[in-house]
Amino acid sequence: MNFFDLKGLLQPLGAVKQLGKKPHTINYPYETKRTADRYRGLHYNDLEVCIGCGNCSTICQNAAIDMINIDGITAKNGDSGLRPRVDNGRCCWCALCVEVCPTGSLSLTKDYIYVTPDANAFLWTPGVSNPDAKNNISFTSDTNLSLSMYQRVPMRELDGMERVKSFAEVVLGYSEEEARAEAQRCISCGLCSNVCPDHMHIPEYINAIAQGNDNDALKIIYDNNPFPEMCGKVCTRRCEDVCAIQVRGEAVAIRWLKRYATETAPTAQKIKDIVNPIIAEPNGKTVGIIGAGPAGLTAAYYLALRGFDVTIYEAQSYAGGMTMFGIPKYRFPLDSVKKQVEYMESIGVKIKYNTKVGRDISFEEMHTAYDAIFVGIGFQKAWTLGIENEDIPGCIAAVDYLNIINRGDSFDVGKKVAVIGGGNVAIDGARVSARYGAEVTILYRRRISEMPADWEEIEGAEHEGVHIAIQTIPTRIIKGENGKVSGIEYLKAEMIADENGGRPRPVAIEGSETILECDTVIGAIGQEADYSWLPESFKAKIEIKRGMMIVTNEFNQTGDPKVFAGGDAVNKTADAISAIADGYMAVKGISKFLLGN
Amino acid sequence: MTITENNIKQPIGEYIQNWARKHSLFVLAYGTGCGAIEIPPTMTSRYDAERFGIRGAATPRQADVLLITGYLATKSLKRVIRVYEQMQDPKYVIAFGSCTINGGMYYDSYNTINALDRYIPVDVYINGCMPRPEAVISGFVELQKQIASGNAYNATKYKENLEWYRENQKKIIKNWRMPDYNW
Amino acid sequence: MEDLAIKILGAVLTTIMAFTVGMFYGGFVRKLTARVQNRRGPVVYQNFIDLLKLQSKTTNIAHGFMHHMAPIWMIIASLTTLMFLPILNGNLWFPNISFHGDLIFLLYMMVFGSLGMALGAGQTGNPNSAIGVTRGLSQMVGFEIPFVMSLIALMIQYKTTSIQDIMIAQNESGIWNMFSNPFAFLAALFAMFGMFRYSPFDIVGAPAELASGPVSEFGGKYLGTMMTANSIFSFFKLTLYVNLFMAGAGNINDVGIVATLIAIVILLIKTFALYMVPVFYGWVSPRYRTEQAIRYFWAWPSALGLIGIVWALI
Amino acid sequence: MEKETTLYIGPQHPGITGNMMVKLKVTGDTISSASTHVGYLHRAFEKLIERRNWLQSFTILCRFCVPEPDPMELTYARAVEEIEGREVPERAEYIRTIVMELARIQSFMLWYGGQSGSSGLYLVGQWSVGDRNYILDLFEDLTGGRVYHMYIWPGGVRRDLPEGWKDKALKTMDYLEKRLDEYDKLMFDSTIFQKRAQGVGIIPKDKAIEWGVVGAPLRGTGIKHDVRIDEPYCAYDKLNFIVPTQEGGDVWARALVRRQEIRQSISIIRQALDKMPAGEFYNKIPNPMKWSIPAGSAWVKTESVRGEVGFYVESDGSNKPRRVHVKGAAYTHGVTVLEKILVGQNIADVSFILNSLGVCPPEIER
Amino acid sequence: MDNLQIENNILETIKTAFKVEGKVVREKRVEITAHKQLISSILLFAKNQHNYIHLNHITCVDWIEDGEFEINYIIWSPTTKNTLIIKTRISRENAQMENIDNIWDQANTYEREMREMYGIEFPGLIGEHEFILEDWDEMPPMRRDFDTLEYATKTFYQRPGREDAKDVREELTKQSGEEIPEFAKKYSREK
Repeated sequence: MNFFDLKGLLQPLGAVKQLGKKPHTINYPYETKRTADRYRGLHYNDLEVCIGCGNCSTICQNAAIDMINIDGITAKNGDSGLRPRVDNGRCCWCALCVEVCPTGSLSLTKDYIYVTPDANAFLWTPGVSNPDAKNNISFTSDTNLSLSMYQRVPMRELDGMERVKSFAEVVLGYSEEEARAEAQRCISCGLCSNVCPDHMHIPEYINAIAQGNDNDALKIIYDNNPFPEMCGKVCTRRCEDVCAIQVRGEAVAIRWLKRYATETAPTAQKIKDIVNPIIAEPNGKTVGIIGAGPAGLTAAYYLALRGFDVTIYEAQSYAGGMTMFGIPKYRFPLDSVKKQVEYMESIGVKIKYNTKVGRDISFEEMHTAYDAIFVGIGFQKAWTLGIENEDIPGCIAAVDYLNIINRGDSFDVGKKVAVIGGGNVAIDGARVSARYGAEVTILYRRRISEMPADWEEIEGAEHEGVHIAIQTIPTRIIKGENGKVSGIEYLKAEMIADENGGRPRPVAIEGSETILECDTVIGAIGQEADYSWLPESFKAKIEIKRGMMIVTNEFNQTGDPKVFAGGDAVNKTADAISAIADGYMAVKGISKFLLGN
Repeated sequence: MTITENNIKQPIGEYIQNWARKHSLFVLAYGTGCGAIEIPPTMTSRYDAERFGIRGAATPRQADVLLITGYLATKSLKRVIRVYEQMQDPKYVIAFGSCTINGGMYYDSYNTINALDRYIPVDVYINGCMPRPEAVISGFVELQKQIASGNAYNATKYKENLEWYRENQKKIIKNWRMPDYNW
Repeated sequence: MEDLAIKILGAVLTTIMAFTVGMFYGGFVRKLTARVQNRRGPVVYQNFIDLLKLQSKTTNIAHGFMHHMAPIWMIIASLTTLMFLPILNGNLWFPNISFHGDLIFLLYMMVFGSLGMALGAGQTGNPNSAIGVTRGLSQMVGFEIPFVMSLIALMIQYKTTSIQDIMIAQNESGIWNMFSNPFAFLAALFAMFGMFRYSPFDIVGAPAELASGPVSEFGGKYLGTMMTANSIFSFFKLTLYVNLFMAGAGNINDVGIVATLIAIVILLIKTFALYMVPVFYGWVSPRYRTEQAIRYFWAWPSALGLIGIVWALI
Repeated sequence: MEKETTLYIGPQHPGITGNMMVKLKVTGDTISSASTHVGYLHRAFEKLIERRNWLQSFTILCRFCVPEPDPMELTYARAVEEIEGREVPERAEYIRTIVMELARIQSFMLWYGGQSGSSGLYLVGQWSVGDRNYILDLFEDLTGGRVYHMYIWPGGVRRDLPEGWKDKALKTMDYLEKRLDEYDKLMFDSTIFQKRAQGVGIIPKDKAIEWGVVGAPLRGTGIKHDVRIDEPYCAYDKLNFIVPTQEGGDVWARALVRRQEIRQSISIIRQALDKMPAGEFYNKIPNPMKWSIPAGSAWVKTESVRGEVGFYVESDGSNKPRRVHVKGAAYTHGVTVLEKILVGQNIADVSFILNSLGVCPPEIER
Repeated sequence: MDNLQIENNILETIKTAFKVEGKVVREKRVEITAHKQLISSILLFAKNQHNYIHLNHITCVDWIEDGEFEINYIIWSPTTKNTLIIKTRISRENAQMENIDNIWDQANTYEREMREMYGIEFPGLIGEHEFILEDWDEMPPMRRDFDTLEYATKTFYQRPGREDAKDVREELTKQSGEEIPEFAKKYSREK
């Protein structure tokens, strides 16, 4: 031992000089140190922005987040009405909940001190427990940092100018890889299922696709929708409007994923193999169905599965109703419905073609012959434009026009076409015409943002060179020298705000008459149902109001308990998925009515 | 003779005793879980808990405050109970973080308890995983408030409800090789 | 009668002063330690709060008779030693039962407290206590040697064992012993490091090694009593050192209040200054192992002590 | 011959690092045999991870070792990236390097406290643990968390450097360097400390590797082994630094190695801040709930303060790990190595040796 | 593939010496699959002949579907800085594995842990049976068929107050009347 190492013994004493130094102690709680700008403290939730998707609750590995009902917040479309509550006896401040929040409503604040003797007081409802914390937010998510995937896997499409050359399908569909990637974006909240008229099990089949089990996906889809291929291609997809991802990004491509699932089964036999439906023993009950549209076929399919003896009466020579010939081929190939009907027939659905109720068989006859009747007649008659010279050659209703084209018959649209209306049918008419090389103008009363057609359709039309003339009110069709259409006269309109707070009305501007030269005028302002088959004696029970059949309960039962109705003739939304939903609900109703379950 | 502060009436002797207890908290040096990592910063120069009269005590006999710094493995629980019972009255328990409240991130672990107050009485819970030094100090301040108001009597509750606590403890500690109580 | 009354009063006053000063010194040290550690530290009267708290704790441990006796033993020992120490030189108020303070007697008395502690700690059955006691006794053996040597040097120098006489002699000559016999002083100073148990000689209670050593099983009132005893005892030790090497409180024989107060102030300054030496060194030193500590005392300080004796002889 | 007594150090003991127990058989002051008892902190992490998906696991992993959570995050992230084949942007690699070195420094500061505190020199502990808060402040600004950062995740890091962070970091480094000199004066220049540390807890050089010694204790025996050099990860192959070694294998040598390493870390941070490229910091993972990783396994090592940390990660192709097995340095240091080198030591040195080996009980039992 | 020369050499040597399967995973990683009876000889061979003197790790993976445990020995050589992973599979029933703590002392710790956590017996292994757990009388907890959540719920108290929690998907189906078929439920959101 070195006793003479004085330096080593005395040098440390230099530390005594620290006596004169000011202590660097933080004088908490009398003074508080600044917390970092991205400190992860207690939660805050913007209750207005939150949609209650529950993704935070799912990601939480500590099961700390519960979704609960909160006073003043009710469920609506795209909002489950639930809000997260954090158990601070579980939370570990990892902020994964913030990272996955699709809306960005959840964030962490700079507050972190919560001290109490009560162990039961650690349930914390962000946003309710700390309403003032909004200004104190620190750890937030923005779209770049969030783990929610806001970018949709782009769908491969034909180029706009390429499309108009043929009726080839515009949308090319996802490859397997793309579908898996797209399916991974889904957070499985189920907000979509809630708004789907048919309540398809969207999270489940998307998850099945994400996990690579396409067969299971198809099976889940067929659970309550026998027309997935059609829905996969042309559905109005209200589901995507409420998708949780859509709040800050692009909605999950639910429709395209469904389409991908159906593409794995290209034939009726394949469908049967995959879906492998369990057909119940015949229960001896018979059901008659009027109309082989989506509603009727859906009802028939599920009734057949439940062991009913089902017969469909169809006035046309083909099944499928409006979906068969009402949709242009570039959106929806013709053989799809045929395949579907083939599949349905293979499980025991009987269809009597060319049999119009009221003409070939009376409704009374049916009423006595069957234990229950489902009416799915749809809208057959197009609304007339109600303007001069509507009946001359060259002026045609869009549904008829599409029907002609899809059957493969020819129709000469000429060089210039005017389409009247703003719905999907109008756009279809326009885009079909564009494929015949015509210069197409759509006349619509309101603004583009108010067009009822899908934005994708509108965009597609614009890409294909269709011109949209907005705020125009047609006044008359001009008869040309050969007795055919030579032009259309319309008035410019201005939007006048509604005094009652409704949406603005277009009001024609006096003297703004304009003439648009055209060879064909396609009217697409809507359709209506034909009730001539319904005998007067039944009209007392089965109420018809403004052209719609009135149903009395959620099972689509009409005033006559034996008669169920669905589809466009019942449903205001008038789209295929609603018709399918009506059919499906009617099946439940009929089962309940006839079997009591 | 009584003295009234913050609407709490106390005999003057008790008031003085509580005042002393409040300002002199000996903390048992027992790092039972993760939270122990924030004890050194709390005790050292930057946060300096000694300002409040909080200082470390090496053995349970000398300690007033037992810090349960987070999760308790069942094996630790046994030692904690032993330590707690060795401490002298009045004694206090401060529980740190989520784990002591409802299991925290180990709620599904087969080896950690979920709710501490089933096994030993807890006076103050501090929120966090883990609580920062500021939060720890807040916890102590809360404890001081309780002591000053004469409300920190959880240790008495433990003695009164010993059977209930024992039952819970023995449910987890299967092999009870401890003296039954060691005041 | 009057003499006795003054004596009793003086004893009480001495006790109070020793206690207060000892506790405050402890508080000052804590505060200063905190400052050197770059923090604020507790209030200076923190030790009083601690004591009050400890005394208001229940104490339900029973390890045996000696366990109960140890704190009492300690406080009696420190009070007794204090009583035999002249606090102020020749002052009427603080002569105590000094019979002029016999060094050899005090030397015995000083061990007394530690012995009680050792017996008490031994009975607790805590291995940490047992090891702590062993260490404490070893260390005592260590530092007693240089300490005794330096005392012998003083006794040789002044040919008396009376502390009072040594004080008076210093005052008369005007040269403090720390200058007249620096070697003896240094030896005693090193011994003092061991006595105060600051680093590097805090091996007895070394927290990281032995929990708190002998006092492991003492809590509450026992610990409070021990704390009191320690405070008094440290005042005693400081005063003893000041008396021996720094001429006590100075040459003030006046019995007036003012003079007494001045003497007390001088005493406080001297003791505090002296106290700072082990405290300073404690801040910056790691701890020795037991055998290192003993070897340390037996080497340098003992050598210095020897030189001190030789110096005194010359 | 003195009687042999049994002495329990821990679990409740001020000298123990964390919550473990060392059972000693003592003759006088000398240890004749030692055995480590762990399990007081067993939380069944590896079991819990089987129930959590790949991303959820990352939040729980950092709790493996409380004093130094970041190497755990990094090792896991690297293992997942290796199995999945995920690329990490270069900027993220630099940020990870900085985080790793900051973690190293803060852990060293804690070690300063432990090593000096266990020898009774509380002053250094008070200083270094106090100053450690400045590094934690940096962490807080960067990651949002003070102790558990949960910052490095598969694919990169969670957030980019905040504004002004670089300057703040550099300033803190300057301050630390100044302070380190002061600690040195107290610790390394102190004769008493040298006397305490030299010749204590010797790990023999020829046995060290076979015993499973890694990290600073191994370098303290004169063997140059550092995962950062042997199998470079993050941005270490682009930065200049030396791996200090010392001969002796005792506490003193280990302390000297750490003393040099902390300065190396400061230099690495400065270099990394200087060289850091701009760009992406995060290669985004897919929706965590549906994120599956192809089947496969990886054994990935990272150099932590205590030595190498190894993760064995096995995936069965699902969205949850099949097995994540963590081997921290303390697993061997704290049990077999400690039991060996404690024999013949003075009981006063138990805590001292424990600290110098960097034994971290939560890492042993997980 | 020059840069993998060392790895390939080692692989070849062991392959020829023991007739086992193996591959070079990547730089500095060689993986070998061997029968359990070969393990100790391979380890000894690697340790003595190729200076793999550092036992990095022993890990166990429970492949309950196959009824097997996979035990991986990970060893490291300070000369080539290479890691050798030796994998073997043993039956889950009466799981038994050779004790290697005579080759490396620290293997003792790993084996004690595996004995406790997986119930694998190592004949001749010295050391207390309780390593981490205390008074454990259930199935070895790391086995995959041990349900830790169930055990925790049964054993430890769950704090009340959270019963009003709702599952979003369930709540939504309640609102809409959607009926999720049984076979689809496995694809529903994990809870």
